[in-house]
Amino acid sequence: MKESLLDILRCPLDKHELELENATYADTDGDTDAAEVVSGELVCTDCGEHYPIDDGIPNLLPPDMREESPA
Amino acid sequence: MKESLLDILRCPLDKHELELENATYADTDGDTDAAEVVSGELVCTDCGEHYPIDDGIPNLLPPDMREESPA
Amino acid sequence: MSVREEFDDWATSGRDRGMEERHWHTAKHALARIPVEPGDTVLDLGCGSGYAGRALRDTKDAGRIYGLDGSPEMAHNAAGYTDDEQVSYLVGDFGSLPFGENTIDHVWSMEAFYYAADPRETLAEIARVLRPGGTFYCAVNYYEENVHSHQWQEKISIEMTRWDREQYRDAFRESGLYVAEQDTIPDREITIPAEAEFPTQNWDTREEMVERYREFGTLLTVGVAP
Amino acid sequence: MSVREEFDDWATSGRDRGMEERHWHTAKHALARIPVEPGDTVLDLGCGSGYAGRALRDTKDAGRIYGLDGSPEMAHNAAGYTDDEQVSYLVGDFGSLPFGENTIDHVWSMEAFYYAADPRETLAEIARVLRPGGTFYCAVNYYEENVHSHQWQEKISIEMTRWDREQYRDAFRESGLYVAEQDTIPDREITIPAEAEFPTQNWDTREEMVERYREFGTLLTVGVAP
Ligand SMILES: Nc1ncnc2c1ncn2[C@@H]1O[C@H](CSCC[C@H](N)C(=O)O)[C@@H](O)[C@H]1O
Ligand SMILES: Nc1ncnc2c1ncn2[C@@H]1O[C@H](CSCC[C@H](N)C(=O)O)[C@@H](O)[C@H]1O
Repeated sequence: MKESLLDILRCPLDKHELELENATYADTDGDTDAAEVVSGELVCTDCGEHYPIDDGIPNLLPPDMREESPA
Repeated sequence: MKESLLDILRCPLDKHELELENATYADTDGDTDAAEVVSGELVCTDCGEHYPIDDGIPNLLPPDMREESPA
Repeated sequence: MSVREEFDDWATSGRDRGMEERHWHTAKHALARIPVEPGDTVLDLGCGSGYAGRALRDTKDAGRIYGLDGSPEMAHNAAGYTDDEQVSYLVGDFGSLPFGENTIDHVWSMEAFYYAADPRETLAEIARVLRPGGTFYCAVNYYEENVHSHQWQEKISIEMTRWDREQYRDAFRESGLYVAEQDTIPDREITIPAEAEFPTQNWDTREEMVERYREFGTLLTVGVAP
Repeated sequence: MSVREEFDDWATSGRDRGMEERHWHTAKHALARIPVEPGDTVLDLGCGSGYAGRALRDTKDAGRIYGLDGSPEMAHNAAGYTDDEQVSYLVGDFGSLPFGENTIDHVWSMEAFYYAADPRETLAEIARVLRPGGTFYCAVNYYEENVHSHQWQEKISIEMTRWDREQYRDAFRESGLYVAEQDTIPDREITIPAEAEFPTQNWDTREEMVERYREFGTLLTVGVAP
């Protein structure tokens, strides 16, 4: 995912903003605007819930609908 | 035209309400709700402009666009 | 010539019924899309023979229908085609609609909008009379992308507005209407003669006629009052 | 079974591409109607292979496209079909959209809305994320009037909502959306075998198949945020 997606993404539970943690990026020749996040976590700035980013795709299912994917 | 049309009709010039004058009605067996106005005039309650009803059809053209129809 | 003079002539020579027949091919598809609920009030701008409002009464149980036309002869013809007490016709001009604010649920107009002397003024008038959430279904065959319509202006003395698709959307928004949809509706019904019959009186080539009807058809722009 | 389990399976067995091919017949006509302006942000709910958003990028120069799907495998497949940096896919549920208020210009959904566990909650979520004047194009083949779709529920473990046309309009309005349009879009492209080939595996009679595709087609309801 693009880091700019954070502008409009919200926690599905309480609609508060999310912060990116433990991000790893795809190689983008130093162009950080275009930075493609490959993995990491989105953390709700209010409730603290964590949402994983797998293979560049954020999983924003409410936690009770999320099942861990096999490694 | 039906008299109930007066509920939503307005003077095209200043959008004020209109009043019906000199009305003649089609024969409707005394049912005044269904009263069909055949001729008469609609008069603006604000500017006093007159709009003719011919053959049951009100002519609400702005006066400068209206031409008298031949008798 | 005035709208009245031009179109009174059309009405007395029976062109109202001819237009009804041809316009119906695409108009019916646009009319079917309008979310008219039973009892809704519909205003038909430039109603001609008045077929559109009568169809909405029949198919969607619309409440009151008002057909407005600048030509008294058109309005009189239209009135003569129905006994329905819920349908009324009146003479008026697109530039100053004789209705109060928020009095109309849906405005329909087929092949008439571009005759407005000032189309932006007409849009503002439509936005004024529509209730919040009310729709304006504006259908035109005369528009910029339809190159085969360009020469129509030569045949009529009233100045016609030839917007392209984007100009319609922009003008709707400038008047305060939301744009909910824009589409071209093909005319799949008009008979297109076989190749060998071209050129015809109106068409040089079959390709042009196919493009005019099957591709360009009728441009529909749908606005919604906020 | 959960949405995830059901549709992950569909995705890994390639059904995402099969749906794309079949749904495209009607979806393209609905997509063409959306008044997307260059730069607009579009959210595709239940994006499957993600074809709809990619088409809006290509044809209308949409800005950002977000494809949301409850199945991680669907979202991963969709991401694999494009290199376009303006197109993103994410995993989420129709019941709680992970977007802020007024962040989306248009919401699109094809053959997915009725899987929502609570469709009214989903409509409220859509109304929340749309900017004023933004549209929701909701296209479904599974609906009450389409009697040929009724048995689809037996083939899937997720409960499906089978509204009729009026229920769609009413529910949109209850959620605060204006209804701008409702229409059925025929599928004119699917091949319907000759009379002699019926019954087929799926159809008893040719008439039924014609009715299903050429008449009932896809039900489109268009909402506009106030
Ligand atoms: N400025 C104006 N105000 C009111 N009516 C107008 C007008 N300019 C043109 N018209 C009317 O618009 C109509 C256009 S012809 C289309 C008629 C009908 N809607 C149909 O589909 O067949 C004519 O009847 C004409 O009299
Ligand atoms: N509650 C829910 N939340 C998010 N996505 C859901 C969902 N229920 C179903 N879906 C998704 O909706 C899709 C329906 S299949 C339709 C896919 C695509 N729109 C097309 O036209 O082909 C599936 O990919 C499924 O995973």
